[in-house]
Amino acid sequence: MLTRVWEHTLGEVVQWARVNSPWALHFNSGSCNGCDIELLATLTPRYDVERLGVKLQGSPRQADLLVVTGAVTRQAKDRLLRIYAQMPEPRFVMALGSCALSKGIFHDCYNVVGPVDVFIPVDVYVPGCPPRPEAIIAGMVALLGKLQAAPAAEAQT
Amino acid sequence: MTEVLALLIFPGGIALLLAALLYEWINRKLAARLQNRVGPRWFQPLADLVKLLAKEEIIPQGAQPVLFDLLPIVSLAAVTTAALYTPLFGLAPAGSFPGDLIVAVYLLSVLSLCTSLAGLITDDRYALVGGLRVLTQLFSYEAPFLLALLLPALVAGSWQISVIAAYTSEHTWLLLTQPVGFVVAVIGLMGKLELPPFDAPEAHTEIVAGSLTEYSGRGLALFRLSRNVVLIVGLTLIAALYLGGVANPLLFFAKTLLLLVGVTIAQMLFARLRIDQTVGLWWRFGVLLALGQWLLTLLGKAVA
Amino acid sequence: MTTLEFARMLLLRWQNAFSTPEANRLDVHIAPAEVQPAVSALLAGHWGYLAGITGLDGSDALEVLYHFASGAVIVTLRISLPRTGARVASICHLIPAANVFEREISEMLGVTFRGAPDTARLFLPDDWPEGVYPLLKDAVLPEDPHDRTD
Amino acid sequence: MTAPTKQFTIPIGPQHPALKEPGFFEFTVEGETVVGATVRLGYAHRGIEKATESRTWVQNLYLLERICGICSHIHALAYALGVEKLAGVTVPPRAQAIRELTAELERIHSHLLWLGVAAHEAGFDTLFMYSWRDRETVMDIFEQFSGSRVHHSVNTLGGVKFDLTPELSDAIHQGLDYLDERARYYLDLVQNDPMLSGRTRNIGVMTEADAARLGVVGPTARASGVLRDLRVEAPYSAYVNFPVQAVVETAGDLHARFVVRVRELLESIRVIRLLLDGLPTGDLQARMPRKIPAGETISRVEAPRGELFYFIKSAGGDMPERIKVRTPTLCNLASVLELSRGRQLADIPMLLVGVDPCFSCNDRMVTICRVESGERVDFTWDQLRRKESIP
Repeated sequence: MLTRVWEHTLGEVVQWARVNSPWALHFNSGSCNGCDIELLATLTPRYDVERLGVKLQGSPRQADLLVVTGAVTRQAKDRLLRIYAQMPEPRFVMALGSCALSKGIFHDCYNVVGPVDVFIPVDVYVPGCPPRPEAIIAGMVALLGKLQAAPAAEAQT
Repeated sequence: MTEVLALLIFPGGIALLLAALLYEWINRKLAARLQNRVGPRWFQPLADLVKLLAKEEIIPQGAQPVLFDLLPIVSLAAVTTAALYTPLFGLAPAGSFPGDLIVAVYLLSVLSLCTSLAGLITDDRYALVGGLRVLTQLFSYEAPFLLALLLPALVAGSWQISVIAAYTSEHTWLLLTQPVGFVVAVIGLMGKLELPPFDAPEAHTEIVAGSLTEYSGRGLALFRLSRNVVLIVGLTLIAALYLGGVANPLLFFAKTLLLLVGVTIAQMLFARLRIDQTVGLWWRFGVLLALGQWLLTLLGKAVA
Repeated sequence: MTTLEFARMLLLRWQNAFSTPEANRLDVHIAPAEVQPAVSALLAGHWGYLAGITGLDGSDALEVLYHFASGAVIVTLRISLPRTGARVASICHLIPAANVFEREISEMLGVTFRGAPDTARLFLPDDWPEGVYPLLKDAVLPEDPHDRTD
Repeated sequence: MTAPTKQFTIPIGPQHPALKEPGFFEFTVEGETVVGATVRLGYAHRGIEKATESRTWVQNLYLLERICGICSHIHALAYALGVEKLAGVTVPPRAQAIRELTAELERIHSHLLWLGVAAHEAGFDTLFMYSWRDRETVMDIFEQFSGSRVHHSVNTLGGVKFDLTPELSDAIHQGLDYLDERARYYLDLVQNDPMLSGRTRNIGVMTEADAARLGVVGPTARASGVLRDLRVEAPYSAYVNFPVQAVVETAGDLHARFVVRVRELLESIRVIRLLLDGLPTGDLQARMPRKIPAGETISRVEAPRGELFYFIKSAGGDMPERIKVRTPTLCNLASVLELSRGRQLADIPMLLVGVDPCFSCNDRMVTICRVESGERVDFTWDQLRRKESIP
C-alpha cells in the first residue's frame, strides 16, 4: 500500500518536472531558414520561452524535445535518425513548418525524401510557412498539455 | 542528534541543496531580466533537477562506466563537504579546525577536476576539448583565487574560517582595506563556476556542452547541483572573509545576495574570452595583483 | 577605352564570335580547348573576377558559361560540349575558387574537368546513383520512396 | 584520444549549436590551433534548380523566395528583374521604389540577425538578445506591410503586390527612429567594447589583394577595402534615383566586418527615409505576358550577404528552360577555409559567422573544399599565392 502511494507520488513529481522543463534541440533537415529564425526568435526577449522552462541545448544527450525544421533531404536523413537515436528517453519530436509536415513547396524536388514523420515518430505538428513564434509556443504548450494529461505511471516509463 | 540534523537537513544537506537551487534561479532570472526577458519561473531549477534525475542515463561507448557514474557523485560529495566548513546562512560552520580554509578551497576544486575527468574518459571529441579547457582554466585561476582567499587569513593571523570571520566582523570590512584581493576572489569564483566570460570550457557554439556533452540524466543533474553548491559556498566564503563577517544571519544573507547580483551583472556585460585570453588574463594580471596585495599587506604588518 | 572594350581586346585572339546580348554584356564563343588561355588572358589583364560558371543542357549539346564580372560589366566565355562524355580542362590552377563551380557542373551535367584537383562526390547525397545527372533534361531521377501524394 | 599524431578532428555540423543551419565542417586541430579545414554542404540540398524547370514563371517566384528565409525578398527580386528584362516589361517607378524599400528593410533585418548570431558565437548573449529584440521592429513592419514576417512575397512579375499606405509610412518612420538610435548604439559598442574587440580585432585578416583575388563579395569584401556593391556599381530597380553610398572599411579583420554591417544599417535607414518621403506616385504593376520570349539574361542584385547572381534562360514557353542561382555565400565560403588555418578553435565560429554563411541559399550547389596541411589537399594558401604570381 505504502509503496504504491510512494510510487504514485513519485510519478506525479517526475511528470510535473518533465512538463516544466522541456529542453529542446534544433535540427535543420533541409529547411530554408525561415522556420529556424522563427524558432530562434522564440528565445529572444519578445517571446522568451524560458518562461516555460524551454532551453535550447547543444547536445542531443541533454535534450527532451527534438525540433525538426524542413523537409528531410537524402543527405540529412541519416543524421536525423542518428540524432534521434542519441537522445535519451523520454524524448519528443516537434515537426516545425509546412516542409517538415508534408514537404511543402519542395514536394517534387528530387533530393527531398519525405516529411519528418515517415522517419521518426512526431508528437506535435506546427504548420505554417514559416509558423509565427506564437504558433511555435502554442505547439510547445500543446505538447506539454499532452504530457500532463498522460497518466503518471506512463510518464515514468 | 542535533549534529546529524545539522548535517542532513539544516544548515547542511537538504537546506544547502535547496538554497543552491534558489541561488541558481536568482542568477538565471536576473540574467534574463538584464537581457530584457521574463526569465524562468521560481521552481525552474528544481524542475530541471528532478527531470534530469528521472531521465535515461546513457553510458556512451568508449567511456569508463564506473568512473562515468562515480565522478558526479564524488564531485557533489566533495563540494558538500566543503560546505561543512563554511558559515552557511551566517550560522556557525558544522565542522571547524585550524586550517579548514585551505581544505575548503581545495575541496571546491574537486568539482573542476571531476568535470575535466568526465570529459577525458569519454571518446567524444567535444568532451575531450572541454575537459582540457577545464584543466587549463583551473591552472590559470586557481593560484590567484587561492592567494585572494588566503589574504584575509594573513590579516587575521589564522587559517581557520571561523576565526577569520570573527576577526573580520570586528574590524573594518576587508573589502575596503583589501579591494584588490576582493576583486580577484570574485572573478576567480566566476572562473571556477565557468560563468561568462570564462565559459570557454563549455562554449556551446564551439564544443557543444564541453566535457559534459555525453552526460544525459543523473550525472548531469549531479554536476549541475555541485556547481550550484560551489556557487553558494564560494559566495559565503567571500562574504564572510571580505564583507565583514557573519554577525547577523539575515544581513549575511543579504550580503551574499548582493554579491550574486554583482556576479550576474558582470557575467552579462562581457563576451566570452578565448581560453588563451583567459590564461593570459590570470597570469598577467590576476596573479600579479594578488601578489601585490600580499606584499602590501605583509609590509603593513611589518610596519605595524 | 571602356571596360567592355578592354575585355574585347584581351579576348580578341581566342574568340570565334562576339555577341552583345544586352548592354554591359559581352558573350565570347570560344573553342573548348581554349578555355585556359582565354581565362589566363583575362587574369593577365587584371580584368574582373569569376562570378560563376553556368552549365546548360541545350537540346543537342551542353554549354558551359564562364561569367566574369567587373562592376556592371559581364563577360561570358561560352563553350559547347557533346552531351555524352563531355571533357574540358579545369581552370582551378588559375582560379582556385572555380573548383566549387566546376564540381557543381560535373555532378549536375556530367562534364569532366580535366586536371581538377578533386573530383570526388560533392553535393549530391552519398547514396546517389552513379551516372544520374539531375540537370540533364532527360535525367531519370530516383523516386521518393516515401511519396504519399497519391 | 590516444591517436598516434597530436592532431585530431573536430566535426562541426550538420547539427551543431554554432550552426543554425546544416553544413558539415571538419577542423583538424593541434591542441587549440586549427591546422586544417574541410566543408561538406548538401544537407539542405533540395534540388530547386531542377524544380524550377517544371513550374510556371509565376509559380517559380514563390519557389525561389523559399531558397532562403532570411533573404527571401532579394531572391524574388533578382528573379523578377531578370524575367522582366527578358519580357521587355518596364516596371512602374512606384513599384521599383517599393522594391528597393523592402530590400533595404530586409537588409536591416538580416544584419541585425547577423549581429545577434555573431554575438552569440562570441558568447555575448546579452547583445544577441538586444539585437534580436530590435529586429522585431522590422518584423512588425513586414507583418503590417505584407502580412508575413518571413516570406513577404512583396514582388510579383511586373511590379509589387502591396502598396505603401500613409499609415504604414508613419509606422516605418517611427520604427526607423528607434532603429537609428539603436544602430548608433551598436556602432559604438562594436567599435569600443574592449571584450568584443578582443575577440574580433586582427582575427581572420583578409587583405585587399586576397579579397579581390578570392572573389569574395558583399560586406566581407567591403570590410577588406574592396568596393564591391552592385547597388553602387550597377544600380538596378530604384537605386538610380535613390542611391546608396557604399560602406567600405580597410582593416579586413572580423572587427571591420562588424563595423561594415552596422554602418550599413545606418545607410539603409537613411535611404529608406528618403524613399518614404519621395515615393513616386503611379501604378504598382505592369502587365506581364504569360509566356516569356526566348532569350537569356543575367540578373545580379546586392543581397545582404553580397552579390546574388541569377542566370535565366527562356525557350519561349510558360516555364523557364534553365535558372541558375549563384549565391554570395558560395563565393565567401572558400575564404573561411583559407583563413581558418593557424587560428584558435575558438575563433572558427566567429570566422564562419563573419561571412554570414547561408547554407539554405547554397543548397543547390554544394562543395567540398579542403585546406589541410597534409596530403588531402584541395587548394592551399601556397597554391593561391602561386596564382598571384601569374602575370
